[in-house]
Amino acid sequence: MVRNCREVKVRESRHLGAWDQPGDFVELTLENPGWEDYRPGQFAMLRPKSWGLDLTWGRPLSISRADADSVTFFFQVVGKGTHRMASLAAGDEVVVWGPLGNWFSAPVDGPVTLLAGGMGIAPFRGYAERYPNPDNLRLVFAHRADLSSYPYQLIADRIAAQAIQERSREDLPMIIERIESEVKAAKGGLVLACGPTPFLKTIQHAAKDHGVRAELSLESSMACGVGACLGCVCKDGRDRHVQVCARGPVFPSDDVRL
Amino acid sequence: MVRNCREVKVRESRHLGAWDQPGDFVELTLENPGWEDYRPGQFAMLRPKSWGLDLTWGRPLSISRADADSVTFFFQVVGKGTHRMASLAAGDEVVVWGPLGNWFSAPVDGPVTLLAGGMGIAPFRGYAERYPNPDNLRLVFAHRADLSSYPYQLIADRIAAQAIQERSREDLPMIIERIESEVKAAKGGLVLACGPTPFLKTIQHAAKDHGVRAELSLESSMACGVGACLGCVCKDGRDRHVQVCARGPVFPSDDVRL
Amino acid sequence: MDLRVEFAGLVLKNPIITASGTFGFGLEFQDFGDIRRLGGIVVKGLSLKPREGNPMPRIVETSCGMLNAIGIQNPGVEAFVRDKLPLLPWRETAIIANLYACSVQEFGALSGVLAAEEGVAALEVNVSCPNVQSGGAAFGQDPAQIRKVTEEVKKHGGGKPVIVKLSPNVTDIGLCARAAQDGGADAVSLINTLLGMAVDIRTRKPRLANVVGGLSGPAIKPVALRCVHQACRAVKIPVIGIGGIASAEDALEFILVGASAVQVGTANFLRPDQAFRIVDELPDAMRMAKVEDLDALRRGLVLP
Amino acid sequence: MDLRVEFAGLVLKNPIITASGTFGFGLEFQDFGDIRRLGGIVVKGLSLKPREGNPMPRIVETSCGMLNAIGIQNPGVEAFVRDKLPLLPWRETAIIANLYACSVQEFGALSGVLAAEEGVAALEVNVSCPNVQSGGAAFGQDPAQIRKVTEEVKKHGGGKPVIVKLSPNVTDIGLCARAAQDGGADAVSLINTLLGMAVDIRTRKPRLANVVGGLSGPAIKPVALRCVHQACRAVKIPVIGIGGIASAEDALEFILVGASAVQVGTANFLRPDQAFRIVDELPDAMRMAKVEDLDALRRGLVLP
Ligand SMILES: Cc1cc2nc3c(=O)[nH]c(=O)nc-3n(C[C@H](O)[C@H](O)[C@H](O)COP(=O)(O)OP(=O)(O)OC[C@H]3O[C@@H](n4cnc5c(N)ncnc54)[C@H](O)[C@@H]3O)c2cc1C
Ligand SMILES: Cc1cc2nc3c(=O)[nH]c(=O)nc-3n(C[C@H](O)[C@H](O)[C@H](O)COP(=O)(O)OP(=O)(O)OC[C@H]3O[C@@H](n4cnc5c(N)ncnc54)[C@H](O)[C@@H]3O)c2cc1C
Ligand SMILES: Cc1cc2nc3c(=O)[nH]c(=O)nc-3n(C[C@H](O)[C@H](O)[C@H](O)COP(=O)(O)O)c2cc1C
Ligand SMILES: Cc1cc2nc3c(=O)[nH]c(=O)nc-3n(C[C@H](O)[C@H](O)[C@H](O)COP(=O)(O)O)c2cc1C
Ligand code: FES
Ligand code: FES
Repeated sequence: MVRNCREVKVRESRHLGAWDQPGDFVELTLENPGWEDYRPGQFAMLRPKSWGLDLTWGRPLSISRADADSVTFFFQVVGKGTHRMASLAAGDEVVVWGPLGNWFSAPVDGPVTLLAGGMGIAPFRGYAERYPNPDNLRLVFAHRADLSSYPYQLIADRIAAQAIQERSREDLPMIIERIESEVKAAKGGLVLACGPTPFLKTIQHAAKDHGVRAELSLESSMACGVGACLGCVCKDGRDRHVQVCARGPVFPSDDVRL
Repeated sequence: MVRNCREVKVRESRHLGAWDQPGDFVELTLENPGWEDYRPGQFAMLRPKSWGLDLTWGRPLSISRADADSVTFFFQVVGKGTHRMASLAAGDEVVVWGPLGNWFSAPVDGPVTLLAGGMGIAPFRGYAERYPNPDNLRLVFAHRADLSSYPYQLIADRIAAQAIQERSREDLPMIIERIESEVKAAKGGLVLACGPTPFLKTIQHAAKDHGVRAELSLESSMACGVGACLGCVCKDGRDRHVQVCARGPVFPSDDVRL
Repeated sequence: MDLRVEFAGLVLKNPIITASGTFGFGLEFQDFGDIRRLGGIVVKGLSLKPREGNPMPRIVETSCGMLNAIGIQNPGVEAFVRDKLPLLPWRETAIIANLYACSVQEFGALSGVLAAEEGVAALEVNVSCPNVQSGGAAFGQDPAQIRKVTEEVKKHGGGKPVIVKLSPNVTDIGLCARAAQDGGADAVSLINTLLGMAVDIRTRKPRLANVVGGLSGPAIKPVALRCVHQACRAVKIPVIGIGGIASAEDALEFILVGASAVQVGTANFLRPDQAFRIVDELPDAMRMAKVEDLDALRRGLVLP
Repeated sequence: MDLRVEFAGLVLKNPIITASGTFGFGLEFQDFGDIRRLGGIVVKGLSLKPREGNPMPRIVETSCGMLNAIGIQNPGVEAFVRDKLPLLPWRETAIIANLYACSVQEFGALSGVLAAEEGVAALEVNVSCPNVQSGGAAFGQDPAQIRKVTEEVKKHGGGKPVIVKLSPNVTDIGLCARAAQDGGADAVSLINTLLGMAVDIRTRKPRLANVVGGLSGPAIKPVALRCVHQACRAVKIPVIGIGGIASAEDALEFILVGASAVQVGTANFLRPDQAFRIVDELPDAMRMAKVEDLDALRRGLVLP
């Protein structure tokens, strides 16, 4: 598999939310640096060339899809880096390195339940696209912002999908319950999950309680993205520090501490 | 006179040289922050809002002209800051503070000889525009890049002007000689000069030798632009450190050490 | 929201003070904001006699910071008292004199000149001059010297609050803070600049005529925050936080680790109204961080 | 252009070495460049026994830099020798082991393990662990301790060049460099990180679980350059420059003040091919600065 660092041009940057607001959502398409054989679940580090030195690190984003021509990311503006990335325009140059990390299992004999929380939906677009038998797949998507902010419809066009919106804090117990029952229902199959840590914790507990095989994609602040700095570690099942960027981001639910 | 710090929008940025090359020349027009009563010779500090913290200081540029609607600068790309400023586009925001410093004398009874070296021509555009009796004025412009890189024609349309190009190092003695003779010829009148330090030194010597009144506009690295940091000082005639930004940038030729 | 802070005999309307050498005598910034809205102004370093300072070049821009080697150019303490102080709004905003001298006696004499000046709210002691008599290390790098200078300024300062400004270029900042406290200081302020250097590979020369200079700006904020944290744990007297503060959030970070107030230095060069903007943005920044009260924040750091 | 440098018994094909802790064991970067093109690789800090390092969070981004408190997580020196070293191109590129221990004896034992390893070109001694036996200040902040540790590593190091890596968190870096020289060091490398801190005003907690951490990156370059300049004037042994080097020009600046070679650390996080790019850009940067020869540059600083 190719793994490299390249300067590539922005093909298209499409704002899915209100421009320049925190909570903004962006679909960013770059020239493909040769990553068409990436595996869904892998990510890349991005660093726009216009950044000076004041932001020291690149920013990790899941590869949402890639073909011979381009690679696409979806991100939400949450801080300095994503804020600046949101002003990228076609033709701007970005330094990218990847594909990084490991990936979600893709067993041919399903069923596979995809559980996504917020921007955690990003990697499942490519997963749904590449998985050989879409009938085996099912997506449950918990989200806050309007559905149009996420690549949901692109996935729902291909596989069975349901979205549940958290409109206020009161909806949370309902969502947790729903997620738990989805995990339980997946018994005998495989659960793949990506989303905020509390979301992953819910799934981890449910998977343990009901003896369901699950894989969780973790987030962490990252400096190098390649396993060298040891800044992004989490604890595996035996309390050893392992790099989220290199040994993950995808971990078996029963071999990681959240 | 108004002096303030404002966030204003770029009206227009026009590249006068080859795009994005060192040696690039840019005409930058901003919304006027209320500086229409500035005096030619004054400058402003500019800091694009897109700059992060890695460039600590604003950049001083001479006010080339200002009216109720806009303020115009001309600059040459020579380093990091001007390089980044060259990518400003209409609508981008810039923090500006000014008008700063003192200004060129404008005696109604001429003659006044304007001697400009390279981008030192910038302040003379406004000077020529505002000076009540253009017949009193005469510009001699020493330059390296193509004339179209500078606001020369705009001035030459209004006052007597001559340009002499330094095409190679061999031209230098000729140019020095010419400048010296211009200073000598200005006896009884006033010489105003703006340009690189060696250029100013030539004028200072000639002015002294021939007893000609001259004013020189100096350059210096600046942090605050308002006389507070004492980082930009030069020595006055009595060897005291004075701020170029606040006590200058224009100094009587016989009261400054270069 | 109540932004007032009281410490070391000072009452400030808010905790934002401008740092010495970065805000001139305050008057330079009058067109860019109402200087009476600042919590305080520390004026440019003052010496007994006028000083021309170091030769040029004196400043260099660095990544997220700058180096300076101004060399305390100033008109002398008497010119300050005569020409500047009367123009400053000292009844409304604390005007703090910053004292620079190169011997203990000189510090005493300097304090004596300012002791009787009603317009001077406090004396900040800059101990960055190398002490030639005792081997050439700066006063501020030797706890025994810090103590001596502090005692001398206390003795001649006419009862004005004495703030000792500490250098970060030491192995143990806590020791230095304690030396100031032992000498009778009413507060310490820190950090002064980190010793740094820049060179030009084309000319093969240092970029500062003085060869070395002081590093300041956002680049040094983590070092400053650590020093303030350590000083707050080392002494009982109030601590003023300085170093890389460029926003209201930055100011709150220093207060969180224990600072009673903060000084804004190099950020004044980002734009000349930056200190005023920080004052303006403080209430919002407090709301965002759910800070109701600065005193509570100051005692609020949760350590593991 | 000849980029080779020779010093302290090392022969490097160019003066660009990657810094400990920022380049893993080198193998992590193989997809981004040919690691044989580097002058050298200093591997992640090694201890006698495996270490899990500090709890999370361990890293924070700061203006033009970062803080880290990794806590020397590593598989232990034996696993390094067994699992990593055989995979490294040590015949072509100097592989330098970075030693971390918390007692003089432990440093000796660690050196003993590496002494016989043909693949290890030199030993770099990281003296940043606090010495619990002698009051809790880090080894690296006490010249007497630096000397002792150096002697011990020299004694057990099997004749390999010993490089002592100095901390900038001291009053007098020259004294520390001299202590290493007196202890028999073949070279010193500096600087290690500056002690810093970051806090979160929302959670009221330090951003590092370890509370304090080490500041690195372009932000600290001016401090590093000053320390290297001072060390070069304090000792006769070669000096390796470290701190904020992010470009070929930066590397040349350190050589201008006297460094024999340099290490690139945090810049490896700007992009994973940055060290290779610096090697590539060195000849052009030298031409631009009219440097024909690194040795001439090294003696070339013009002081006023
Ligand atoms: C493997 C991986 C894949 C990711 N994929 C995507 C994706 O496809 N789309 C997307 O929108 N985001 C994704 N993220 C998260 C994304 O990297 C962060 O949102 C981004 O780095 C924040 O940068 P910032 O400069 O805007 O925020 P900062 O200013 O650095 O921080 C703002 C806030 O975000 C938090 N934060 C910062 N970095 C991270 C991080 N890496 N993980 C979690 N929280 C963080 C901070 O603690 C802080 O509260 C991914 C993260 C990882 C590790
Ligand atoms: C009062 C005043 C008015 C000016 N007006 C104009 C103008 O109208 N048009 C224009 O093109 N330029 C003008 N300049 C010069 C302009 O400010 C510098 O070219 C600019 O600051 C360089 O910034 P930089 O980040 O691109 O260069 P840097 O990366 O900071 O430095 C690049 C090179 O330029 C030199 N340099 C940096 N700052 C200055 C400076 N202030 N003066 C001289 N050399 C410098 C450096 O020594 C270095 O060699 C003026 C300067 C002053 C002081
Ligand atoms: C240009 C300049 C001049 C300074 N002059 C003085 C001075 O005269 N006396 C003093 O105590 N500190 C002086 N300082 C140090 C600052 O007051 C402050 O301690 C330091 O810059 C760190 O804060 P900052 O990062 O906010 O700038 C000066 C700093 C700068 C940048
Ligand atoms: C994440 C990280 C881990 C580090 N680990 C080590 C280490 O194990 N041993 C060591 O001697 N230095 C370590 N350092 C310090 C670097 O080797 C280097 O001295 C320092 O970062 C300054 O250089 P820089 O500014 O180029 O990064 C580490 C630095 C970073 C950023
Ligand atoms: S980000 Fe560096 S090890 Fe994971
Ligand atoms: S630039 Fe600060 S005094 Fe002139």
